[in-house]
Amino acid sequence: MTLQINLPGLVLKNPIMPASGCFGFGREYSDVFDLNQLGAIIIKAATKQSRYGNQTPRVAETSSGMLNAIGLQNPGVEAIINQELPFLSDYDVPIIANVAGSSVEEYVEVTKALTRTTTVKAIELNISCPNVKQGGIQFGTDPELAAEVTSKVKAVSHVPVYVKLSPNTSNIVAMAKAVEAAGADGLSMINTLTGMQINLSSRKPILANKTGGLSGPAIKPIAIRMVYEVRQHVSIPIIGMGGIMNAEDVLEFLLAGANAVAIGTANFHNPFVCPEIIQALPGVLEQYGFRSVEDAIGKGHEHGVTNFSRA
Amino acid sequence: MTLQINLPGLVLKNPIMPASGCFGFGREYSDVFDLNQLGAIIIKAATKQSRYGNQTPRVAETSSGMLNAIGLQNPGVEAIINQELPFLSDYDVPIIANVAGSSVEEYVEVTKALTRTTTVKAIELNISCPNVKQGGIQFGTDPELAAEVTSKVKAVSHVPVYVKLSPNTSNIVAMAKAVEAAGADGLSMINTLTGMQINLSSRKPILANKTGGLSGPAIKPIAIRMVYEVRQHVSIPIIGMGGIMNAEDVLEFLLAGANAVAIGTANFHNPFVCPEIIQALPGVLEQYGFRSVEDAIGKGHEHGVTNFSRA
Amino acid sequence: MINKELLTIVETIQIAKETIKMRLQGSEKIKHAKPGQFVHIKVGNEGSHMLRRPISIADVNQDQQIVTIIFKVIGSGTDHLSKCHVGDVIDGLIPCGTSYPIEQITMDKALLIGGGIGVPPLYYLAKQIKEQGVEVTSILGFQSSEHVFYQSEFAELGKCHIVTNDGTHGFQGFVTDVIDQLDPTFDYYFSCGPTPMLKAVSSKLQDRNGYISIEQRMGCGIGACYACVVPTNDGSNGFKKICKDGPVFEANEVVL
Amino acid sequence: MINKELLTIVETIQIAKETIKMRLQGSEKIKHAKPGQFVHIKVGNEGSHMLRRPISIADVNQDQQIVTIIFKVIGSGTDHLSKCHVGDVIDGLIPCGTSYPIEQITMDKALLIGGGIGVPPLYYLAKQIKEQGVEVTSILGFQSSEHVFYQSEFAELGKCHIVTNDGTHGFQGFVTDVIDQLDPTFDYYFSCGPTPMLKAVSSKLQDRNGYISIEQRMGCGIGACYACVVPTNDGSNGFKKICKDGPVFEANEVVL
Ligand SMILES: Cc1cc2nc3c(=O)[nH]c(=O)nc-3n(C[C@H](O)[C@H](O)[C@H](O)COP(=O)(O)OP(=O)(O)OC[C@H]3O[C@@H](n4cnc5c(N)ncnc54)[C@H](O)[C@@H]3O)c2cc1C
Ligand SMILES: Cc1cc2nc3c(=O)[nH]c(=O)nc-3n(C[C@H](O)[C@H](O)[C@H](O)COP(=O)(O)OP(=O)(O)OC[C@H]3O[C@@H](n4cnc5c(N)ncnc54)[C@H](O)[C@@H]3O)c2cc1C
Ligand SMILES: Cc1cc2nc3c(=O)[nH]c(=O)nc-3n(C[C@H](O)[C@H](O)[C@H](O)COP(=O)(O)O)c2cc1C
Ligand SMILES: Cc1cc2nc3c(=O)[nH]c(=O)nc-3n(C[C@H](O)[C@H](O)[C@H](O)COP(=O)(O)O)c2cc1C
Ligand code: FES
Ligand code: FES
Repeated sequence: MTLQINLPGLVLKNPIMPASGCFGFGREYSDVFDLNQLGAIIIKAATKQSRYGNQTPRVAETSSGMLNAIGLQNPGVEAIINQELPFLSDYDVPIIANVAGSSVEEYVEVTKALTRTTTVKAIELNISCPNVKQGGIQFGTDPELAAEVTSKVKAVSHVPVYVKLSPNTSNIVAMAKAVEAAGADGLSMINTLTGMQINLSSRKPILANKTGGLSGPAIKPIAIRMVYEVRQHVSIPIIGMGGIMNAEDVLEFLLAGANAVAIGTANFHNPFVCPEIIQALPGVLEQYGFRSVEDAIGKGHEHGVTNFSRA
Repeated sequence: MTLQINLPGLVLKNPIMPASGCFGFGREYSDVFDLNQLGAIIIKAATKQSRYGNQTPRVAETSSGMLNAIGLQNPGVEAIINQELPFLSDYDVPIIANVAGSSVEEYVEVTKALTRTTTVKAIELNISCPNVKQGGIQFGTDPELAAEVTSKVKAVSHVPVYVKLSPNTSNIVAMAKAVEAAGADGLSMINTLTGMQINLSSRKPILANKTGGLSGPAIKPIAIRMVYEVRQHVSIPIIGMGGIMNAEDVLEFLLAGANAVAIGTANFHNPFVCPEIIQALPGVLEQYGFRSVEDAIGKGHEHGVTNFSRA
Repeated sequence: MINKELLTIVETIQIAKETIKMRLQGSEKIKHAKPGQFVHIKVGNEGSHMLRRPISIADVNQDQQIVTIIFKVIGSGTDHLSKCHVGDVIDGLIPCGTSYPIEQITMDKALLIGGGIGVPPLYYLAKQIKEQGVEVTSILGFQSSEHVFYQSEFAELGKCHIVTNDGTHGFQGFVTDVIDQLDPTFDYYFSCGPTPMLKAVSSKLQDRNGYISIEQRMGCGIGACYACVVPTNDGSNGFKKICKDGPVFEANEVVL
Repeated sequence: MINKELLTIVETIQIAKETIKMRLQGSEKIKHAKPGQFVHIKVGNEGSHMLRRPISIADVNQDQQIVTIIFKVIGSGTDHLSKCHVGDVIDGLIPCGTSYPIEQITMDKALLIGGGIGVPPLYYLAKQIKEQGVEVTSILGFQSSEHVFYQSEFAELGKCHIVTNDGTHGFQGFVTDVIDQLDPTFDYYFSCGPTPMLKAVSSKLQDRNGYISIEQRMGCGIGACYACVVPTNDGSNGFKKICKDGPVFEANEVVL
């Protein structure tokens, strides 16, 4: 059975890739398993300058999920290009670079720098980080801003651009349509939902940043709904994510209309989860009557159009 | 230790009440425990005419949560007044009536009818049901529509009006401020998040309605964040809800700024959960150094203002 | 009056493919459970399983305060339950729903028609009506021979015909085929099984007196959440709640 | 190289108030675990506990391939772990993090300063350096007498002073008070415990050579998620990851 999937800029051995921010720059996990098994790797967000990120604690555990407020810590785009990409270029795995910023100009500059390299095969435009004061999510909840940053980044990028959408919106379809119209080659969805946990003893939010992004199986029904809805209204491919723990979850995203998937939080629960899912996927596809990954994409849509998002 | 809390229109023995739609009209649970123990009861949504609601299946299980798409099934406001309220009036528990509708006029008429009675002590204005095609959530994601329906309902209501907010929005604070300005006496938050689950064998969404509302512990971090944020920007009281399973969760909502709480999904897991929480609450309050419910409200706010919602 | 009972597993045994029989001991309140009613069982914890699972009462031993359930492993909840051990305690709401109204009806002969996991509730029914002197004939349908269970138990109570979809045991085909072939005489029929089977049975037997027991995904299990409604058949736009007004209904009372 | 090991519980015993000692048997790979490193333990399931729990290695029996952990029940994860039985298998990433660099340093005398659940990693350290011929003095702080554990184990390896906050056992006060009173001689100190204690110890001993081991909430436990960073002390705006570059650091390397 073939797991191969071709997406703009990406030839994927299989549809499984670690999600941005949950796999660093691949180096640590290369001690755990052979990265060549992966369909692709989405590396941690890059900004122009190095960022320390938020104070600790930066993570908390919730029912079937977790909160994080890392705050886009990274060494800056030039350091990533010089210190991290050479290591990754030794692997036969397409690299997708996650781009963040506080202004349209920053998104543009970071993209320019990254797409100078030959290692980066696609950009994931992160307009949905809930954990920084400036930028990030503000671009991700306003269709006009989202379209603007998308078209400006497209104009300078030498590789396809996937726009990563935020679920913190009342109308995900409007966001998806706006970035598609602005030239996005694909979508990546969903990022985290903004949440909080309060420590009863200290009487303070557990995260130093107070709020953080909720991820994990808790949010999977929201992710599935959004992928399903967006699939009915846009034609560019979707990298689906949000709470995937196993190969059955992958199939659920494919049925909803995702063309490939990313695995985030599950890596912390089980660092071998990506190769384990890759191994289990053919059996699960077969069990449910599919001959390939391609064959399953969008097969959950049989009864017309659904749109419950409201402006 | 006193658990008593006074809110507009409501003198509550304790801050615990079953959430709308999760407790019917109280009759079934009256077979399970003595309803007089409850702080209040929020009854199932009323509309003008009787409604059958959506097709079945109407519920699905998710990680730490569930999806429902009941679709506001109810016998219509007159039947509720004649057949359900007399039963409830025998109890010494304030009744909060949840009001739904497809138009501003329907909200107004249902409110008029309900507040003719003396049993209903407050209205919960449901502008956040994700499971009906018309009305409901569309009022809950547009601040202007929300303000309009709030002020028109206030104009005819003889009892205080609590507006129930939807979490399916990028800016919960704007919604809260809009309804406060329009005269709301209190807020009730949060309703469910729109989600979906796809059955791998049938390749169709499990719910006949395709999408449903996600509730339970999975959404608690989102609810806590929204209550916390809104608490910093409005001064009317908040009935908090979303994933409460035990007395510790109640305290977390109180710290976030809720003045009372509602329990939804947990009733299905354990029909005795409300009385069990009421019994456990004094011990939990004491353990964390509080002398009363009042004493704990808002105590999670110690370090300035947080607002991560963006328009 | 529904009780939340702590039920101790006193026996758990696989009796057919993916099919577990479990005997649960509780307080003396469980003695009052009647044929057709169900237990609403909590499995795992709130993180793994938010909703309870409805499972029919297949038998009650009143002296020992033991109820028997028989369930098929079809998903994560029943899988979890199948892995519990003797001595484990499970939390169940019991008894839930309505029972077959055997005290209100008089009959000489009864036909029981069960399919798969619809067979278990018919067993306790068969035992009780047999005690009342009713002659019991049962037609039990399964996927294939490895899924068959309780043949001898039913045979002890009357004639018992097995039918499998693939013909690996007993008749081949569907329960309705067997009704056609045998044309059994009866005053009332009682049927439980998958909805397509109930549809076929009730339309074939539409001018006969009968009771059916139906399934639906449930929330509360006690009539409060309106998850499990079914439209009534009287043109009134009305409905019934399966968990509270059912799961047993008169054959033509509801729209399947 | 971090391994995901299936560890079988061969002993679990409460050794002080809310404090459990557990011995875990694994493959021969676990023999290489060093003092200061930790196991990143999966508890419950993804619904109940999404994140693993870091617990220090308190001892290693190389022949039997057994690691000892000692943990305090402070929340739902450690509570769950405390309820596991002998024979249960738990999934742990091992070995994680850095160890005390005892092979790189030469010393005659070492001072070990532990507080509460910071005591366990010091035990394996004490055993190993004692074997190297180092003279070990330990000062171990606990809340009160009922929390004290491993006094005799440490006493076998050298002088051991206990201090409790409430004076119910040994000295009364904090570990730093005991350092003041006894003024022990040492070449290197090694400290592990709550951050306020580490701050007090490292500022009191700021011109001495020493190593500290610190805690932070973790995600991955292997250096990929940046949950557990701590700023470095060299004015470079740099940082270290506690799970990968630590948990052991030179005393003045990071900002507490
Ligand atoms: C009144 C009644 C009596 C029943 N009696 C029996 C019995 O005696 N033996 C037996 O094997 N089964 C019986 N069932 C079916 C049984 O409830 C389901 O097989 C079981 O809930 C499946 O749970 P799961 O976690 O294994 O499956 P999953 O598919 O993982 O369950 C997911 C969710 O769907 C619900 N669900 C899935 N299938 C069904 C179904 N067929 N009916 C109702 N809810 C479902 C589950 O309860 C759960 O909420 C009965 C159902 C009803 C309504
Ligand atoms: C490197 C390292 C070594 C440790 N060694 C030991 C040891 O040997 N013995 C021992 O008893 N404890 C040790 N701890 C602390 C231990 O990890 C926590 O007590 C434990 O994670 C608490 O989990 P819980 O579910 O009981 O608490 P909860 O408060 O329910 O946990 C919620 C979340 O917070 C995290 N968390 C809570 N407290 C801490 C803490 N102090 N440090 C890190 N994460 C925390 C949990 O891991 C979990 O993700 C160590 C911590 C670190 C970082
Ligand atoms: C610790 C952590 C860090 C993350 N960092 C980023 C990031 O830098 N950029 C980004 O676009 N998404 C980031 N995310 C979001 C994930 O890529 C993913 O969209 C989200 O977690 C949902 O998937 P999951 O449920 O599988 O984790 C982060 C998530 C986590 C848990
Ligand atoms: C089965 C079900 C039915 C519901 N019906 C209503 C309703 O009629 N009106 C309403 O305002 N909210 C309704 N809700 C939402 C709940 O009142 C509550 O806001 C939400 O479930 C979050 O709380 P929980 O996590 O404790 O369930 C319903 C929820 C469920 C699960
Ligand atoms: S399951 Fe709630 S009404 Fe039937
Ligand atoms: S816990 Fe992930 S980097 Fe340390």
